[in-house]
Amino acid sequence: MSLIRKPLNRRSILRAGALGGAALATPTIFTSRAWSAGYLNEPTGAEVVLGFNVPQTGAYADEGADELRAYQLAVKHLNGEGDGGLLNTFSSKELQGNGVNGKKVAFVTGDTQTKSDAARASAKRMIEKDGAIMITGGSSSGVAIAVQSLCQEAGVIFMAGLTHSNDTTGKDKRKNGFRHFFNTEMSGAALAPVLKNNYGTDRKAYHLTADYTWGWSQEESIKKYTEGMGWETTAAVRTPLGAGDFSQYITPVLNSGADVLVLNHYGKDMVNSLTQAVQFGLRDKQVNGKDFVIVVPLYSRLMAQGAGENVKGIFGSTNWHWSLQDEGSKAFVKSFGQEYGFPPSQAAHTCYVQTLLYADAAQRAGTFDPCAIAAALEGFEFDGMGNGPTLYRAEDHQCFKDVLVVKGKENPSSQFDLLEVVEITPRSQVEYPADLLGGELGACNNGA
Amino acid sequence: MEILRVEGVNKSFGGLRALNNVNFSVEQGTVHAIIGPNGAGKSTFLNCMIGRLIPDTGTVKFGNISLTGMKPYEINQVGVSRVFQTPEIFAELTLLENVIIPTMAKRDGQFSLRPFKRLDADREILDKALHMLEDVGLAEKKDVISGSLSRGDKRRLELAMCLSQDPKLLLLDEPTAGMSRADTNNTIDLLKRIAGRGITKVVIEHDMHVVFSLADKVTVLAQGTIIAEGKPEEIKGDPRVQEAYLGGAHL
Amino acid sequence: MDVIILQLLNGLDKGGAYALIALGLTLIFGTLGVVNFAHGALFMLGAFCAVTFNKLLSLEIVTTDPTKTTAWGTPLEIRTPYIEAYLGDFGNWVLNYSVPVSILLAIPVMLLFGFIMERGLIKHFYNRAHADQILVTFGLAIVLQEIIKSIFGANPIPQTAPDAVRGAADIGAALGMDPGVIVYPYWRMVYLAFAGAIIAAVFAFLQFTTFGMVVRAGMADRHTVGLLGINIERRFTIVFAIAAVVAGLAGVMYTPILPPDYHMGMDFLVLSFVVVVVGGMGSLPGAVAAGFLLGILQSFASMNEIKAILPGIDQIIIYLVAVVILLVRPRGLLGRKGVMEN
Amino acid sequence: MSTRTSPARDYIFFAIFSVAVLTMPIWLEPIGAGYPDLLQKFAIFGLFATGFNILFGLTGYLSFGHAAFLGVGSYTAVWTFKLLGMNPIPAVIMAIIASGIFALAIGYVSLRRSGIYFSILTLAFAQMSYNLAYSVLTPITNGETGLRVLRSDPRLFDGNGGQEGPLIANLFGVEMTGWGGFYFCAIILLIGFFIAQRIFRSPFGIMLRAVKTNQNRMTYTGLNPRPYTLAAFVISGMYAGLAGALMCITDPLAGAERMQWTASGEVVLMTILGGAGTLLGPIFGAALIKYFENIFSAFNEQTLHEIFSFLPDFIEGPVISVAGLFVGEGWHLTLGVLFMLIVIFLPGGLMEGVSRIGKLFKRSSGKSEPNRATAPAE
Repeated sequence: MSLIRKPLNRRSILRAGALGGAALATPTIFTSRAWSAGYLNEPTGAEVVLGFNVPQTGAYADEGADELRAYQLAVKHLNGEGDGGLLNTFSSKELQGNGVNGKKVAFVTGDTQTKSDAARASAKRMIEKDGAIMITGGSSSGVAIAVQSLCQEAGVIFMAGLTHSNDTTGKDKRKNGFRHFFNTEMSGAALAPVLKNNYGTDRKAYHLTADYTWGWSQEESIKKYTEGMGWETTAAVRTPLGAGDFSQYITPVLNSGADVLVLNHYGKDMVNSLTQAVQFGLRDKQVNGKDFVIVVPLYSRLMAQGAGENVKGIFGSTNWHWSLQDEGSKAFVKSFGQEYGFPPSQAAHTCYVQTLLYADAAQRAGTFDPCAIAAALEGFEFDGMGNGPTLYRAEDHQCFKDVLVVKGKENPSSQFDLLEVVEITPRSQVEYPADLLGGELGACNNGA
Repeated sequence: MEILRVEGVNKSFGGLRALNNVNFSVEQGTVHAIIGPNGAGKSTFLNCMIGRLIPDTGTVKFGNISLTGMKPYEINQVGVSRVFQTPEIFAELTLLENVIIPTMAKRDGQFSLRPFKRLDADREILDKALHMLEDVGLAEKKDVISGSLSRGDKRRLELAMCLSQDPKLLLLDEPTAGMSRADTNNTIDLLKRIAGRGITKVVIEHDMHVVFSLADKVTVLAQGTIIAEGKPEEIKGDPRVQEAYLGGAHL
Repeated sequence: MDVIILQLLNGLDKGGAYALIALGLTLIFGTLGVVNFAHGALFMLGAFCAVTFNKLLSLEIVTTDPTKTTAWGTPLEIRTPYIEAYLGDFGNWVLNYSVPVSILLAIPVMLLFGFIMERGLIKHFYNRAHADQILVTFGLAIVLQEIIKSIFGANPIPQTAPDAVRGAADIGAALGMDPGVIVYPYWRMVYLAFAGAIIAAVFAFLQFTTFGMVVRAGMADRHTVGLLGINIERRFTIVFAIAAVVAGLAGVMYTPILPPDYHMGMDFLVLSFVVVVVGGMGSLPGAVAAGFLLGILQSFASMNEIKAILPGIDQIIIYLVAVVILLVRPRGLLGRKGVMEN
Repeated sequence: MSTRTSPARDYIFFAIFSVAVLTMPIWLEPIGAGYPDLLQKFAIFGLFATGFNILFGLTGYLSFGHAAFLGVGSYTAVWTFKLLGMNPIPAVIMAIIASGIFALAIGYVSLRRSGIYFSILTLAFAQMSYNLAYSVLTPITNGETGLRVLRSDPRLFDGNGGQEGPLIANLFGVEMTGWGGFYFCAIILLIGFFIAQRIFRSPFGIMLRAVKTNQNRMTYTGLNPRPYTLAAFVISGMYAGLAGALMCITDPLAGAERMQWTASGEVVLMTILGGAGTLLGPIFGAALIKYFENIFSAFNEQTLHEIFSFLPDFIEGPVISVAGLFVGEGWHLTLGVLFMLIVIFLPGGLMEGVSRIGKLFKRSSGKSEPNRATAPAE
């Protein structure tokens, strides 16, 4: 009996009740959208609450942990603690390090478990219980799209974390949702010229694709751009998510006549399929008189760590990398590194930037009303955030910026130094018309 | 009148012939004992009668109904109940519930879906079940979980469960096996008491004391064959039977 | 033809992995009558024995170079592995062979862990409902994997096979076919051989030793063996420890194929249960047969030619086969009546 | 049971339960659970576990594939929204029918086996459903992204003028998100609970318990266990489908991961944790797990600081770092430890704890309990 009483100890319960919602002056019982004044969760006290919804359990937990570090850093900087980070290099100078709109920034956290249901439950808690005015985070497209549509229905802003599928700002785009991260379309556009320069135009590609929407999205984009430059697609094989052992999908590649293997996998799938493909000696093969090569269109540092030395020399694209030498990147790496002792990942970067962009938009709008913030973000041009001059396009809420093409480093100097930037593809090359990916933003919802 | 007729039943397990052309019939209202040494095929025989085993050849007829190939619950529904060698009861349920189940099975058939009816409002079933428990002297324990009963009480409970169905034929497989002398006597008394109800019984028994105090007729089985049949007194003196039991101590 | 041979090899390899995990699981079922949902976690622990061993070997002397700094302004650290510093070439050799050598670490660790787990927890659940066993072992599995996660993180940690067996062998050429047609990684062949050896060892142990005889008798009828005055419980403790070692070694050797992470046990758990049940509860040959059968069928179902006719078949083949087998053979391939049927 | 239960007692019990459920927003507020989404989850998963308990708790058949019915219910509900309109009533009805049919098919095949063979059959069917829904069946399920209602959907009854306003279910104008959604779920839970209570008290219920205890005796008592277990399987499948529909009514999105084995495992854990075979246990179990999932995972270093700020600094540091292992990203650890502790010390689940406390209370108040066997707790 004492066992079950323990976690429900009265005193800790009362304190748990006060959890995170020290900011919450109003009782949450019977708060409803109709009840609040101008818009949902309008901050009335001295604080404004942001919801950081990241994977804390499951395969992307480490990525989520890095995102959370970045968020905490961003909150510090917004509240004037630390060295200010990117606030110093950000082209917009509205934020003064004294909070946003005169309110101190507070935050609540939650676990998405990389499951749509859990992510939405967590986001709802933040909105309904903790009074969060903005939700951000996530490490996969399914979750991002699910939470984005939730935020649209509820009436708060969603600042997407790591999500690479075209759909997030394509057919599933929403007026309340914004994405800083790049997408498969941009990956394809950025990667193709580099592949052409390195591997020529006469290549036969074999795709292994994770069998869900993001995988299909990436396969389609890469096919489109590589076929555009003369490559042939031998086969595109769908593999089940979390297959673990990919040998039965890799062996058919051996004698398919293909000389390029494109792995449209992410996370653990990519780590496993790449490791195993290399084990099968694919990279030592000669086909059609050419060296067989592997391409991983979407890279992350954590994946590179997981795949170890197998990534050496393999091309891929990424949103940002800590070895960039522009002022913004240097400032971010410096303040993150000093705080945590290692360089930030691209997931950390995009989450940090998203938080700052949101805060800046709120400051410029002079309110936390989602519709005013959305208007302030739409068409916003900025610089100094590590990706060069960037535009938040009004038509689909997608950021347009330079895309990095990277390659697994041959001689890494540390466990974080695994990728080298081979090319910074300029923004103009990866832009596409807003109606290319379909979808409709719909109307803004402020929850009132 | 014959209530049960078994004709030409053979049953083999692999190379072993467990039953060899057994012909057997039971008169209505009598207590018919089947005895025989270990491994004589008594239990196999019983299992063939109640559908647990299907005989290789031969027929089992209950009245006009052929039991061969029928499912055990169908056999029960036509009026044959069975008491097992080790009591088979619903060990996680109370005594009352144990008796309610067969009572309902008798009234409502092999399946009836009435999820919204309240059992505690079904006076007919409750009264009958309670009455049955009183009959075997277990009424005061009606709310006890039956798994905690003594072996003798379990046997009495199982008997009550079978009797609650008013079976036409009751098969008892060593009803006193493993019981103390006192319990055995109690059981004999009980069986005698219900003997008056016109229920035909087939008893498989080791204990000759039980056989001779209960049975109207005795069939002796040895090595899958019937070697003798007749009234208890006749069987007692039959040299073949004594031979089969190798001078069995119980005689 | 070459495709068939390759997929057969893949299937055997996969089957070896399935069989190894299922072997221990079914051993525990058969002897202790316990549904061990923590068996996947034991597999994972084995894999992390390899990781730990590798990490121990790569413990580094950290010196700072004050003249150089990192991108975030702290002095650059220079790391030299101890083992290299003290043992030179031999150190490098050990580091190179860290995966197979870590078996030496994994055996005592897994034995000890299996022993503690059985004595401390499983023992008390022999006579409890299977549902309770599932709950407690599942809880234990979560605890173990969370501990691993808090130490090693959630990201996979790559382990490399020794240089000598790192590449792929051209089997086709060796058999007189065109070179480059049938290529198979050395390490996978090592794994297959290893799986075969372990399976053979377990069978031999149960077949030819008195200890094994008692255990087999216990599997057949625990009660009677107990009546003979043989202390079957103590033997079962050892059986559990052996099952833990088998799972652990399967994990160790699998690390170069699948970079281990804290969740890998759960990923294998369901699959290994399917294998055990398809093989028949408590049947060791059944588990091995089912492991190979499912592995091979899964490989063939993944062929493009088959997927073209039946899209998605590779995703469900294992479960489909399980359903068919269980409907045709009520107790799996080689199961005995009455085991885990209620 | 039969002599100690009575309609009156059950109605009083049900009335107390109803009041407790409907006032959850008030009395759960102090422990941080008083917000609509979590309370909706309590009701929905309580319902799911209650239905599961009808199968597992009464017949002892351990299904590892009940999440498939949850998924079928969800997809059916969303398709009903898409085709017919945003009223929850048709969605509920269609979901119950669809999951019932699905359960009938799976149950008919799976119930040919018992014990672990049955468990694996149900698991296999559910995993096949999940894998196909995630990939090949994307045209029907919308795969990873999940099935949602779109503006372009026909929505026969309310699609015409519906260009404006968010696409959420509404019952004649009452929106099914927030508190409206909670009360809708709570009322369905009460109906489901009432039905479960009646099943427990019915002849059918006692037959199901007979299946669990001794199928052999049952057969020789003239009862055919198969239709009973199949009926229980279908009923519990319908409960699961209903729970799935409610998930979509409060939040119109149906994702495939709802059908994964972990989701099936979750309802098993909820039921055992709370106490299989008891009426209230599964609901407690469901609430406990959902509470941990949503509240414990939300603790971070900052909130721990607030909680332990009363401690002196040199103690606070270590305490926070230890506590940090169990909350936030470590909430799974707490769950695992909890599973072990409960099953070790309270073999009958939480309800055993409740009844032990009840006995303690009775003893201390001086009334001696007559020594009779424990009745199933309620």
